[in-house]
Amino acid sequence: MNDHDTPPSKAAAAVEIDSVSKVFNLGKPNEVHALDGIDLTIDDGTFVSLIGPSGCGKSTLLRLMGALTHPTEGSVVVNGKSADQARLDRDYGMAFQTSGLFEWRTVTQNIELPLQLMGWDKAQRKERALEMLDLVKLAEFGDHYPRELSGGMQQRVAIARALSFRPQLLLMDEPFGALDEMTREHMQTEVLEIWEKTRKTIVFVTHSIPEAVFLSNRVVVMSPRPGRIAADISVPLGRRNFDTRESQGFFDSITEVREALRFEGSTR
Amino acid sequence: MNDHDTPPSKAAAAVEIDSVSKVFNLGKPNEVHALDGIDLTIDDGTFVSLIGPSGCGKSTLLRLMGALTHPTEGSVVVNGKSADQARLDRDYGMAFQTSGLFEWRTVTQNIELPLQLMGWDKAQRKERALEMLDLVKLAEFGDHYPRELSGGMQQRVAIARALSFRPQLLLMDEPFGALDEMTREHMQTEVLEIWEKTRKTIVFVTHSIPEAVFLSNRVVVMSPRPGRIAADISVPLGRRNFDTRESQGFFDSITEVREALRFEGSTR
Amino acid sequence: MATRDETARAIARHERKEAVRRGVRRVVVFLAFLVALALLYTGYKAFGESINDAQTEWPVIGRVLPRTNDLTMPPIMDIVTELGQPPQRNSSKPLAAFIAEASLFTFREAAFGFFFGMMLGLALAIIMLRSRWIERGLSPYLVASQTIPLVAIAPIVVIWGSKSMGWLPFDWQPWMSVSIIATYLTFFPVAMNGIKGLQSADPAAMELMRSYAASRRQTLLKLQFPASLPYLFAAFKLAATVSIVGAIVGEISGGVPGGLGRLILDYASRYTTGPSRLYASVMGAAVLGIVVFGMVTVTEYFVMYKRQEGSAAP
Amino acid sequence: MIKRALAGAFPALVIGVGGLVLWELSLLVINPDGFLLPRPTEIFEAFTEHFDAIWSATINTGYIVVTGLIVGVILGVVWSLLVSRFRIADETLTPLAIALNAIPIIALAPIFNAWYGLLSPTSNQAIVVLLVFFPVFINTTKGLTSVGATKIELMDSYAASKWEITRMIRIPNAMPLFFTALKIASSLAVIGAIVAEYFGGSQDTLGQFIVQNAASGRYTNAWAAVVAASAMGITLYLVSGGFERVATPWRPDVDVVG
Amino acid sequence: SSDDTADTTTSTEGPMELTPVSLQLQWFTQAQFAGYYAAVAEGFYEDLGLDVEILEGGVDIVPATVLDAGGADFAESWAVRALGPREEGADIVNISQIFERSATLQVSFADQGITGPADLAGKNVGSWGFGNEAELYAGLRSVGLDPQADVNIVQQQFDMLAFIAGDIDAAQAMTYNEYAQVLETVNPATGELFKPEDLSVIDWNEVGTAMLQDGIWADATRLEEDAEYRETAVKLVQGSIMGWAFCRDNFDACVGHVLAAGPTLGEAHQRWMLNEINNLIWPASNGVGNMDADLWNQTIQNAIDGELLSVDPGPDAYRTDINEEALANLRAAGVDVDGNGWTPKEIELTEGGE
Ligand SMILES: Nc1ncnc2c1ncn2[C@@H]1O[C@H](COP(=O)(O)OP(=O)(O)OP(=O)(O)O)[C@@H](O)[C@H]1O
Ligand SMILES: Nc1ncnc2c1ncn2[C@@H]1O[C@H](COP(=O)(O)OP(=O)(O)OP(=O)(O)O)[C@@H](O)[C@H]1O
Ligand SMILES: [Mg+2]
Ligand SMILES: [Mg+2]
Repeated sequence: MNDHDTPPSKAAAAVEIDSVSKVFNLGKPNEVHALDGIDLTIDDGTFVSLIGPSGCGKSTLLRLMGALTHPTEGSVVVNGKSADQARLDRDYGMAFQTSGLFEWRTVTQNIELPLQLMGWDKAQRKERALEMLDLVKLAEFGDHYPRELSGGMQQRVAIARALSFRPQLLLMDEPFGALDEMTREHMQTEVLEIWEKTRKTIVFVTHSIPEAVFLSNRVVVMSPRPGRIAADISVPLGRRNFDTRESQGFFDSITEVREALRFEGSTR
Repeated sequence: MNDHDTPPSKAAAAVEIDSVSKVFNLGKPNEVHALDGIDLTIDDGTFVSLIGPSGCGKSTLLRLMGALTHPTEGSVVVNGKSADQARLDRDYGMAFQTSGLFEWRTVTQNIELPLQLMGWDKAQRKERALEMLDLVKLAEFGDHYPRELSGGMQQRVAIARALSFRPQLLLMDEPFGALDEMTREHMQTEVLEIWEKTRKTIVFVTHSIPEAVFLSNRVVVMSPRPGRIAADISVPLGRRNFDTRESQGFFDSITEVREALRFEGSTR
Repeated sequence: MATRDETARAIARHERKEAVRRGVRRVVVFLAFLVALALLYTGYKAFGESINDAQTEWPVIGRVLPRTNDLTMPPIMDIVTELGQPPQRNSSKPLAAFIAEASLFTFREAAFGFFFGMMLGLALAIIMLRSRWIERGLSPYLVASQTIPLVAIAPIVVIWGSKSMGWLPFDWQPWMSVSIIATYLTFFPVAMNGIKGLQSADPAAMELMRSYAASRRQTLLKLQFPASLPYLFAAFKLAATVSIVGAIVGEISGGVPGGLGRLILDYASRYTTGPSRLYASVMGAAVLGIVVFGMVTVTEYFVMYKRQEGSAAP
Repeated sequence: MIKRALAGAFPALVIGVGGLVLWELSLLVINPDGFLLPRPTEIFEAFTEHFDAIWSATINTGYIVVTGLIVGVILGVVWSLLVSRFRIADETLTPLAIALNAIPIIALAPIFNAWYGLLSPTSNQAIVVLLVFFPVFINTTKGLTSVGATKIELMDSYAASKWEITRMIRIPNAMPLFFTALKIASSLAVIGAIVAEYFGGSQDTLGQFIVQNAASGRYTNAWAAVVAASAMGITLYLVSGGFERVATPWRPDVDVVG
Repeated sequence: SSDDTADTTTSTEGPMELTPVSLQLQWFTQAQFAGYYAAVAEGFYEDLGLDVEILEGGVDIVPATVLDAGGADFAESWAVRALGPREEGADIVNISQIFERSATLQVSFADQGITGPADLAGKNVGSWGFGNEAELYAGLRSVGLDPQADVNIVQQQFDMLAFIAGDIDAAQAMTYNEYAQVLETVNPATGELFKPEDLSVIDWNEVGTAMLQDGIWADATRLEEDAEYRETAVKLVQGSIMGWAFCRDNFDACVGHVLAAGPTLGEAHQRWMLNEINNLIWPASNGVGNMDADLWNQTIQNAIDGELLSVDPGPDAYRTDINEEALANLRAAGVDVDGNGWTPKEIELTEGGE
């Protein structure tokens, strides 16, 4: 096993989720038990994927970590403090399925958005934006508007934006869901490269088994409503490269995740 | 090799494409060579997938078969007559990525749409619609509006609609592109079931290698602009079942298609 | 990359040329159509007398056909020549100049009305954005407010304007009251589209702002407001012409001299002695309406062209 | 269902009643002898006192409003059917519609009176028709033309005729936008009729009732008629919303207001 | 804003301090108000220490309302158009009844044979409303006709087209305005201007149902409590009467002042109008501006019958002391306030009244 699979030695917990349940519309006729008794600890610097059938609560779990919604029961601790505090401390960045770029801002201005909100001055913002553009290999496109970029390029900008203020924790909800398979594989490689460079903790929601397996140290498989953790599979593939996708280990992990999912999916 | 891979014995050609090229905006600065010198013969009763990077002309090729657009050069013959004639004879059904259901019609009314256009009377339409609803396992949902159905159910309605008038040829353009992976696999199984029951010719556009491999007798790999046929891979997997996706043959075919694609993709 | 940029630029140039060509074609066709309408008007006048009889004979169509003589439908040439002639014998200023001055006057009233209506509409939209409760509570009354006929409020506004605006650092002019009347019509579409537009911000983008712990103000300024611009411009187009209507009605019922409303009322009140003057001033109002509509459209183009939908570069 | 509708109307009721009380009280306190803006209770008294006159004026004005609304809506729909079908119609009728809309329609009132005569209702109806026509035209055209390309291709693949495409796709697709326009148009129609009445014709109309009373300083009476006019506008608005619910059953909760 | 202007005038005008006064008219600038424009232009007000600002009227402007709301210090208004608001609570009083006669006519084409109110039965009869209808209604009732049932009352527009086009059989017209407009219009049948012979008129002064028209109104309570305001009122009336006397004696110069104030209708029309207005004032049987109690009562009775008023406003609605004081001052200065020597002029109308 090589570097890819080893979390940094300090192994502090980036996220600690303790018997969390989430009920929407509590007490109303349209009550939904989205999550039920979730326990999950994510170590600092790991790349964790959440996978599960549609509606099983992946996004809800991610949003709980980001303090965009609050648990009905249980607690969410991020970097040793409450999720809300972490949000106010700007401890994490987010990226979604649709790139969510602001079409009225250029690429650079989009990347500068969080910095601007945090009150950075112009020169600092400029500098950081250039650095980020380099990271995602879009240096020439700083002055373009999002509509002039392809879907994959837009996603890279969104990732650059999420990373621009160096958050501790990156939350990504199906960021490549809208891309075609070829572009998607390409983006996966890029994200891994970025992850290897920055070693941020990444929580990544996806529907694609190969994607989850290719990217993460750990795949958390969820069962449908009420969402529970059905399996927690570690992926010992080592440093990824072109051949990983055709390796036996890759296919084995895929089969393992598929089995876990099929078992859960059968309740539908 | 079993039934799945054997086209019906008559082996008449459902589609014959002969040195077809397609240029959009001919002579203008925004001229696009979408397809170049395509030769392709599809036997009656086969399930053929088209795969290739985004923009390589898959949809264009499909639309040429459906006479929704016309070749700049070359000829398209469907069921032994011109594509246009085939369209007027209502020889084929179509299904697209977005289900394209009419939100103002109930499920039954949506399925009845082509029958209505062909002037069937009410009782006949009703009967056929019920039959189709059974086929796609949505018998209870006849009176619902599309918005009340999940994405997968909507796609099944769209397929039922495409099949309702028993066309000879089914053209499907990324019909499952908008579904999540789990639902998608489920739908793939359903389509195969339908195909096995009806034995129509199906031309299926997709971005997903496992999907193409799982579904078809034959995977046609296309290269990017100008679109050409880069490889024509037959898939000898036999009758599909749950285990197919975890079989070695499946992974081998995937690798074969991936190699063909990577070689082509490298020109990007 | 360079060649791709070049072809992209060539395509953009071509598209711009195409757009201009289409625009020119549209203008030419429309002008031709206007000429056709003028011919129709004149032709109708020629058959007029016989059609007038039909008014009584044909039950429905007869009622829709205008009666015609030179008093009810002055010849187009009369209207054109009248434009060049002074409407008053003791001055040499041609009617066209009168109409132009009055249009400017009305434009000023409408412009202020538009501005304040825009502000008020946006303010209301932002208040309604605060809570769904307020939105539900307020919007029926916004709708109801527009069913109150202007003629009922115009005199009140004019009187109050002159009475209760003494505290302002400048002298309250009657035309300012007219601007307020224009405001009354203008704020409505802005408020209604404004709230829709502000709510149209992508929920994912809203969450993004929240994840940055952005303040409400920051979210409003950086996300919701820019997201609402397409809706707002649609409202502004409506508001622009409606502000002219408000100004004209305000002038007429508030007795404010100097603008198109007064001109129309004057020429209407002595219609029999010169119908073409009324026609000319109504056309002035039409031209003014089209001009302000055009101004908003051009502004929209410059603000929005960067984010026109276009397919992503492949 | 009814409970939900009531819950939906609750904020409006609170704000409405609160506003009325505030209006009444503030006028009682600040401006006790003022009569420009009467108190709600005074308006209510005037309304009951002149109920017969206001009622018959409402009927007469209502006739103009409703007939004008119907004709304007038909005109708008036919116009947009033409524009969405024929390019030459698009190139001529669309700018004409925009130009017509940019004209302050009330400026045409004296001209229409000249055309149709003071005694004919046509001149007032024409004003209403022109006001109503534009939003209906714009929205319906948008609805008729903004049909997804897939839907059209699907119909092409069935070798459907142009008319079938219009009937089965374009028209249903335009319904929601059409009804939004209808709601806007219904309040415009009331305003249009009243302003048109202002320029002469029958005396037994809301417009004249308001003007005549306002002109002789009886603002309370004028406001009583304003209330009737608003009620008519709101009624038409709600009726349009009701039609919308019936005509577009596939849409979830269509908000009647807004 | 009157406070502001008061301050500024104090600081800039120096020793000769003028009292700012505003007078709200009931219609747009025209010779109907010639006396006031002349008084401003000739400096009559200024000589009395007043700085008079004349506020133009409008379609929906009710001078009495403006006065009551504090938008003007004085108002120029028809009796009924002021008494309506007064009944609603406006605190105002008539201080000078400048016009003694009514100018309202009912005009019809001679061939219709409408010569008296009785002939209106069954006809389309035009009316503007705004209080103008009371004379007509009273006239109809005087011959036993019910205005609601026996004639068809039509809301008249601001112009005479509906009359000329035949929509209206008998149209309301002011002697000084609309009647002239008809005579300024080309008769499509003859190609020449309409002639007085083509028309027949009903004059309410003759029928005996005329009502009081233009007079000057003031704030009632302020008159009682504010001695300065009362003094200003006397001066305003005094200056205005001087203006009207000037217009009677210097016809052309007065027309010039009106034209300078920017009316929208032309010179010939203003000449006609001033001549007709002079007819309404002069000769003044009782000294100009003094209220004729009989005419007042006739006005009130017509208004009540026509449901324009619900009760008799009583004797507090007008006061004569201010006008009498003004007249006394003027007589002492040798101004002719009776106009017994007035004779109407022959005014020729032109097409369009230019
Ligand atoms: N704001 C909300 N109010 C009510 N129910 C909600 C809300 N958000 C989510 N839910 C419900 O909670 C459940 C979990 O939703 P969630 O979006 O987390 O699923 P998911 O796993 O992300 O699904 P997908 O793969 O489709 O994105 C679903 O049944 C959903 O309907
Ligand atoms: N109507 C058209 N006008 C101009 N260019 C077109 C048109 N339709 C397609 N093209 C161009 O032709 C090429 C092939 O398009 P096509 O849609 O067939 O690709 P595709 O393989 O289906 O792509 P995707 O996987 O993204 O659906 C693209 O470059 C596209 O931009
Ligand atoms: Mg989700
Ligand atoms: Mg495609």
